Amino acid sequence: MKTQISSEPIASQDSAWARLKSIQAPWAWSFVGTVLVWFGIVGVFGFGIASNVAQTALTYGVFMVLVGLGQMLVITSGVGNIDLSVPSTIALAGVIGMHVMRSSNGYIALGVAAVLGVGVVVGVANYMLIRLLRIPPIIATLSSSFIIQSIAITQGRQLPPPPPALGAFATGRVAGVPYIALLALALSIALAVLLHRAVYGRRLSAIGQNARAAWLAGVNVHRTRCLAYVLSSMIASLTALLLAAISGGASLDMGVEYMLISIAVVVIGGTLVTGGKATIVGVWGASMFLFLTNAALNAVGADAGVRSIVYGVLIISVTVAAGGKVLR
Amino acid sequence: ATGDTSQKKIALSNSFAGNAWRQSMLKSWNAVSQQAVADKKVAAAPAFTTAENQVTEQAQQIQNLILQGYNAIVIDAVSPTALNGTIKKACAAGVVVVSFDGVVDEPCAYRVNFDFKGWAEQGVDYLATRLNGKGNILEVRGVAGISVDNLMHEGVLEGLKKHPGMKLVGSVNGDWTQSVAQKAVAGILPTLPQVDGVATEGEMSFGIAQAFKAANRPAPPMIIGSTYPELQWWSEQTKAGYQSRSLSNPPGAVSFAFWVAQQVLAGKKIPKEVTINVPLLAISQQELPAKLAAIPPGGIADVTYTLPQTVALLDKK
Amino acid sequence: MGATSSQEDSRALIRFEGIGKTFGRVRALTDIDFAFLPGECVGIAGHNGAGKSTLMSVLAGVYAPTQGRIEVDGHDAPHYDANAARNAGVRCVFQELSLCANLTVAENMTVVHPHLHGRGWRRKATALMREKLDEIFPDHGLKGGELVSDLTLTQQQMVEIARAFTVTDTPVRLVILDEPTSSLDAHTAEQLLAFVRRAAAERGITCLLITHMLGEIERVADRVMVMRDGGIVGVLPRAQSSRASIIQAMGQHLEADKSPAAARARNARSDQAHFRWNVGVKKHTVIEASRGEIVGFAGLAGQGQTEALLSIYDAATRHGAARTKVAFVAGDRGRDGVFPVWSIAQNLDLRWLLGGAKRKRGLVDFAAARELVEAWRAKIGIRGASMNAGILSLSGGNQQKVLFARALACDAELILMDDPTRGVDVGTKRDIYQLVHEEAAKGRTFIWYTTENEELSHCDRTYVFRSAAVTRVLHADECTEEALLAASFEDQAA
Amino acid sequence: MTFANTQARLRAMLPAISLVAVLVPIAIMQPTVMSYFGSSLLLNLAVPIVLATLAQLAIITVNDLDLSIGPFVSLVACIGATLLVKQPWLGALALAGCVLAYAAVGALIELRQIPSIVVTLGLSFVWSGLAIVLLPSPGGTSPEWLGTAMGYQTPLIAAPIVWSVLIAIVGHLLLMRSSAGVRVRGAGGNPRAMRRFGWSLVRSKATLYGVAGVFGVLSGLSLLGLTTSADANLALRYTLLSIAAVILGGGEFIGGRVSVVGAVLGAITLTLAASFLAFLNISADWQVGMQGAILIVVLSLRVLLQRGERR
Ligand SMILES: Nc1ncnc2c1ncn2[C@@H]1O[C@H](COP(=O)(O)OP(=O)(O)OP(=O)(O)O)[C@@H](O)[C@H]1O
Ligand SMILES: Nc1ncnc2c1ncn2[C@@H]1O[C@H](COP(=O)(O)OP(=O)(O)OP(=O)(O)O)[C@@H](O)[C@H]1O
Ligand SMILES: [Mg+2]
Ligand SMILES: [Mg+2]
Repeated sequence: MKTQISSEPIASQDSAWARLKSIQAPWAWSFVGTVLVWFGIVGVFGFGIASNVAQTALTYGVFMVLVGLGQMLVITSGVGNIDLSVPSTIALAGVIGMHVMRSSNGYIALGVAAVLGVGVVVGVANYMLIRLLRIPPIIATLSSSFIIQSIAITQGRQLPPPPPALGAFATGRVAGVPYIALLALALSIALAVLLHRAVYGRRLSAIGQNARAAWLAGVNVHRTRCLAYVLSSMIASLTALLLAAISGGASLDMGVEYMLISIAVVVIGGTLVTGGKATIVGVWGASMFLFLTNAALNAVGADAGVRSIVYGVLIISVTVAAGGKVLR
Repeated sequence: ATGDTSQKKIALSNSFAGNAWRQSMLKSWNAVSQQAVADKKVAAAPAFTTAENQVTEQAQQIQNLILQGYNAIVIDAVSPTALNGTIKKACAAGVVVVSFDGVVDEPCAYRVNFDFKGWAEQGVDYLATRLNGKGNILEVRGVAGISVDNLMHEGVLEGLKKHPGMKLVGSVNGDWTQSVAQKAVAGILPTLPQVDGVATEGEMSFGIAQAFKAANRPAPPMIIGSTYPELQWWSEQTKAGYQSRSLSNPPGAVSFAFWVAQQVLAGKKIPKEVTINVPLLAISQQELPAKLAAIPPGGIADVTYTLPQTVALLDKK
Repeated sequence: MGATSSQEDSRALIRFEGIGKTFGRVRALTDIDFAFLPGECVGIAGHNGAGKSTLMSVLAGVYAPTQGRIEVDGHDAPHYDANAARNAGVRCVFQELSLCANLTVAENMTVVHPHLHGRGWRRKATALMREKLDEIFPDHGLKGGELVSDLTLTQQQMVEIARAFTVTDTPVRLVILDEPTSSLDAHTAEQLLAFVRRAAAERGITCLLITHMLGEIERVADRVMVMRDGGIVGVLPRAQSSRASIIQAMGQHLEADKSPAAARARNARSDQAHFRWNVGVKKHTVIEASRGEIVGFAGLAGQGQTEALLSIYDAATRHGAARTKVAFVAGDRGRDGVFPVWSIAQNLDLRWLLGGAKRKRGLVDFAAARELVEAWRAKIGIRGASMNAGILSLSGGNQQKVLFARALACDAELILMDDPTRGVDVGTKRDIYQLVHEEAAKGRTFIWYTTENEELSHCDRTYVFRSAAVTRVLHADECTEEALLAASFEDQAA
Repeated sequence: MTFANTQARLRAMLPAISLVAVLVPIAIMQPTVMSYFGSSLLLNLAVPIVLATLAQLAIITVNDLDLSIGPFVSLVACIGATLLVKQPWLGALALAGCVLAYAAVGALIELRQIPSIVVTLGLSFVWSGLAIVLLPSPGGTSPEWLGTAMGYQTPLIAAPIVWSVLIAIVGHLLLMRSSAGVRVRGAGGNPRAMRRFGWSLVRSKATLYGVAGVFGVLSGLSLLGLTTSADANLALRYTLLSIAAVILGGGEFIGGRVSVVGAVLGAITLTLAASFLAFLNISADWQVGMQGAILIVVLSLRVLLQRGERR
C-alpha cells in the first residue's frame, strides 16, 4: 500500500530485508483472513455469488470502516485513549440530521453541516472531560455517551425520513461499487495524507508514543489529541447520516453495535493499541474480514451462540497470528 | 374495584429507553399517569429508566424503589427470570408488582403481556396462506438471548410445523433494529436461493425490504410492524400491488398495566397465575390509509387504555 | 595487580571465552576474552555503542551470547541465564534503572531476592535495605516505605545500587555498575566510589564500573578494560590507568585546549537581559539570560534544576508575552526524549517539522527532511545504524546525540538542556561542546543543567541550586570546583 | 519525604472520600438506607460488582485491560444455573476450566506479545456465545447452597458490607502484602527489569489472569445467588463498571499501580452513585444522561482532590 511506504520519509535506503519486514505488516493478516473467508463462502455457495458477496461487504462493511477510522485516530493518540461515545454520537447525529433536513433535498447541505457540527461539539466535550476533569478516556467517553444518548432521546421523536436524494446516494452504485464505499475510500485517502504526509500525523504519532516527550519536543499535546477526538466524532456523525440514509431513517439504536466493533477493526487491522502507529489499510481489511465472517456464519445457519463463539475465536486467532508486533 | 388509591404511589421501572418503542411507551405512561394524578386517582406515578438495559442495573433500581416506599411497581423487565430474587424482596415488602412486556417468572408478580408466540405463529400462517403452503422462508430474529426472541422463534417453528411445504432457509438476528436487520439480511441474501417469505419479529420489515431492494430482489410477503417508515413503505408498495398486513404490540398497552396496578391497589382480585394478554394491534390492507394518515411522520401506530376499558378487558377474561 | 595471566585465570570468578553477541545485523560484541577475578575493581571505558552494556548484560545473564563460552568458578556454564548469574553471586545495576516504580523501596528487594517471603519478609527487606543504604550513602534520608515513583532520580539510583549489594541467601561476589554515577551528584558519587573500593578490598567483591567520567575510573579501578566497536582493545593495569592513557586506548584524541571559557569572553553583549523567568517555589527565583549566552544550572542532583527548566519551557511554550521559540534536550531519554516506534530520522526531524521547516501546501517536504537528517548525521557522527533503523537500535549515547540534533536542527532561539551529556562518551562530548559554542555565537541562548562540574566551564554564568532555589550566581571566572561545592552545600540564603 | 508520604496517604484516602461524598446525600434524602434492611437492600448487588472489580484489578495490575469480564461473569452465572444444578461435578469442572482458560489467555498474551484489549474483546464474544449455547433463553435456577449463602443474615451489620470488607481484606493481603503479590505487581511496574532479573513474565501474567478468573467465577456465582436465575446478558455492564471502579479506587492503567481497598470502595461508590437517581425525581428522558453526569461528578471529585494535592 502506498501510504505505508510513504510513511517512511526516507525509504530510499531501505534494504531489501527491511522492505520484506514492512510487507510482513500486521494488517496483511486481516486481508488474508478476508480472502480466505470470501473463498470459503464462494466455495460453499458457488462462484455465481462472488460479486454479490463482495458488493454487500462493500456496502455494509463500509460503516465499520468509517467508525473504525475515527476510533483509529483516537487510539493512536496514546495508550488508554478510546472513544466509547461512538454509538450515542451516531444516535444524536442521526436525529439532528433528520430534523434539519426535513426530508427535503434542498436541506441536505445544511444537514451535513449540522451533523458535522454535532461531531465537533461532541468531540470537544469529550476531550474537555478528559483534559479538564482528568477522567480516563474510557470512562469519560462512556459517561458522556449517556448524556449524549439522553439528548438524542429528547430529540428523537417523530423523525422525518431522510431526503430522497440522500437515500439514493446511499444505495446507489457506480460500476458495481457503492457510492458510500467510494466516499469511505476518499475519506481514507484524505486521512492517509493527513497521517503520513502532513505534520499532524507526526504530531499524533508522537503524542501516542510518549505524550511527555512530545510536549518537550514542541508538540501541542492537547490540541493534537483534541483534534483526534473531534475527528472521531465527526466521522461517527457522518456515518450516522449514511446509516440513516441507507436504512431509510434514523433511529436511536442504530449505532449500538459499533461500540466494540469500532475498536475491534482498528486493532485487528494492526494499529498499535499502545498508540503511535495507525494503519488505515488495516481498518479496511479488518472490517471486510469481520463482515464476511459474520455473513458466512449466518449463511451456514450457525445460531447466535455458535456465531458469537466463532467470531471471538477468529478475532483471537488473527491477533495471535499477527502477534509480536511490539517494539523492543 | 373502587378502593381509595389517591395516596398510593406507583412507579414504572423500565429497563431501556433507547428505541422508538420504549420511547412511545414512556410517553404513554407519562400521559396516563399525569392524568391519573390530576384526577386524584394516585398520588404519584413517575417512570424510572436504566441506562444500559442490564439485569443488575434494573435489580438495583427496583431495590431502591422498594426503599422509597412505592406501593406498586410496574416493571418492563430486562430478563424474565433474573429479577426474581429482587421481585421476591419487593413482594415481601408488600409492594404490588406488575410486569409488563418484559414479564417475569416470579409467581408473586402480575403479568400483563402480549402473545408473542401466537404473534409469530400468525405470521407464519399468513405467509402460508399467501404462498399456498409452499416456499422458502427467511427468519429475522430479535436480540439473541432475550426471552421474547425465543418465544417468537418457537412460534415460528410451531407455525412451520403446521405447514410442511415451507422451508426455513436461513435465520439471522436483526436485533429489532432496522439498520441491523438490513445489514444482516444483506449479508446472507447472496448465499440464499429465492426467498418467498420472511418471518420477522416485528419492527424490522423496512430494513429487510431495503436489503432485498439493494440485492435487486422483489420484497417477499412479510408481516409489517407499526412504525411510520414501515407503514409508509407498505403504503407505497401497495401501489405496485404489494399486499400485506401489520401486526404489532402497541407500546400504549403500558397504560393497561398502569390501571392493573391501580386496580390491585384498589382491592380488585386479579389472578396472578395466568398472564393477561393485551390484544395485539392489527392493521389490515384496508385500514392502512386511515391509520397512516393518523400518525405523524416518525411516529408509531398505537392504542392506549382507559380505566373502564381496562376493567372491561379484565372482566372479559 | 597486573594484566591477565594464566596463573590468575585459575582463580577467576567468571571467565569469558570468545564471547560474541549479535542483534539481527548489528554485531554488538566480538570475541571477548576476559577473566573477572575476585576482589578486584575493573573499570570499563569505551565510546558510546562500544558494547559495554551488552557485555554486562551477558554477564548478568540477560542476553545469551551468540558465540563463546562462559565459565563460572572454573566450571563450564552452558545454560547461563539470570538465575544462574544470581546463584553465581552476580548482581547488576543496569544503565536504565531497574526498579519497579509502583513498589516501595523495601518491596523492590523481593525482585532480586526470591528467598524473601513468608512472615515478616517486609521487615526483613526494610532492615536489609536500610542497613546497606546507611553503609553506602550515610546521609540518604530514606525509610524504606516510600514508593519508588515518589523518589528523585538520584534517590532511585541510590536505592538500586544499595539493592545490588544486599545479601540474603546467595553471597554477592560480583557487582556490575553500569554508569551508576550518571544521575548522582558529586557528593553521592564520591560516597559510592569510596564504598566500591572498600567492598573490593575488604570483602572481596568484584566490582565492575562502567562510566564515561574517566576520573572515576582513575580513582578506583585496579584494571581498566577499554572497549571499542564490540571488542576489548586494551586492559590497562592500575599504574597506567590515567585519563590520558585510557583515552589513547579508546582511540580518541582529546586536545588539551581547555580554553572555551576564554572564548566566551565576548564583548558585544547588551547589558539588558533578553529573557527573564520566575521559577521555583512560589516563583521567587529569577533566572535571566541574554541572547547568545550559555547559562549553567549547577548544584547537587535533584535540587530543582530540572523543574526550573520545565517551568521555563512551560512559560516559553504558552501563549503570551514570554513566548519564545524553544527546544529541549532531555536527559532522561526513555521518559522525555525518545519515540520508540519511529526511526532515527523521524526522531531527529520532529522539532524541525514543528518549527523551521517550510511546508509544501501544508505537507511535509520529504526531500528537505532527508537532507536535514543527512546533514546532522554527518555533523554529529551517529554510529551503528542506518537512519531508517529504529531509534532503539542505537546505544544510549547515540540516542542522546539524536536528541541533541533534534533540538538544534530547528528555529529555536532558546535551547534548554537537561543534563544532555548523560552517558555520552568523551569524544562526542567534545563535539557537543563545540556545537554549543558555535550555536551560541550565532545568537542562540542555552540553558544548561549539568551534573558534571567540568561542563560549567563552558557557561557564561552559572546558577547554583539548593532546595529548589538559587543560592549563588557564579560568573565564568569564579566558577571553580571549590566555589561550586561551597555553593552546592550552602544553605539557602533567606 | 514527609511531603511524599502525605501525598501517598492522600492518594490512598481518595476512594474513601468519594464514597462519603456519595453516601451522605443519599442518607439525607432517604434516611432508611442507614438501617440494617436499608443498607442490605442498597448494597447487596455491590458484592458481585466488588468481585468483578477485583478481577479487573488483577489484570490492570499487569497493564492490561479485560473487556471480557462482564460476559465472563454472565457465563459463570449461566453455568451455575444449569450445569452446577443438574450435574454439580460437571459444573465445577466447567468453572475450573474457565479459570484455566483465563490463565492460558494471560500466558498467550505475554508469549505472543499481543494487545490484551483485542484478545479480551474476542474472548468476550466467546464467553457470550458459550452462555447463549448453554442457556438459549433466560432461566435456570441457582443451586440451593448459593441462594442460602447469599441470603445469609449476618448479625448487626448487613451481609453485603461484611462480605465487601472480607473481600477487601483477603484481596489486600494477597496482592498488596504477600511477597508473591508484590512480585506480580512488579511485573506491571517494570516488566523489563523483572525479566532481566530472571522472573517469568508469562508466569506472572498467567497467575494474574487466573486470579481474575477466580474472582470472575466468584462474582458470577454470587450474582446468581442474588438473582436466583441467569441469562446470557446478565452482567455485560460489569466490564466498564469494573474498570471505572478500579480507576476510582486510585488504580492506573499503566505502571502496575493499583489499590485493592480503593477498588472495593470504588465499586461500592459506583453502586451507590447509580442508586442516587432513584432518589431524585428526574424526567425519564434525562435519567440516562444523569447517570453519565453522576459518573462524571464522582470521578472528577477524585481528580479535583488530586489536583489540589499536586499543587
Ligand atoms: N510541567 C510539566 N512537567 C512535566 N510534564 C508536563 C508538564 N506539563 C505538561 N507535561 C506533559 O505534557 C503533556 C501536555 O502538556 P501540558 O502542559 O499542555 O498539559 P498539563 O500539564 O496537563 O497542563 P495544565 O496543567 O495546564 O492542565 C502532559 O500530559 C504531561 O505529560
Ligand atoms: N537490543 C538491541 N537490539 C539491537 N541492537 C542493540 C541492542 N542493544 C544494543 N545494541 C547495539 O549494540 C551496540 C552496543 O550497545 P551498548 O548498549 O552495549 O553500548 P554501550 O557501550 O553501553 O554504549 P553507551 O555508552 O552509549 O551506553 C550498539 O551499536 C547498539 O546499537
Ligand atoms: Mg551502555
Ligand atoms: Mg551526568
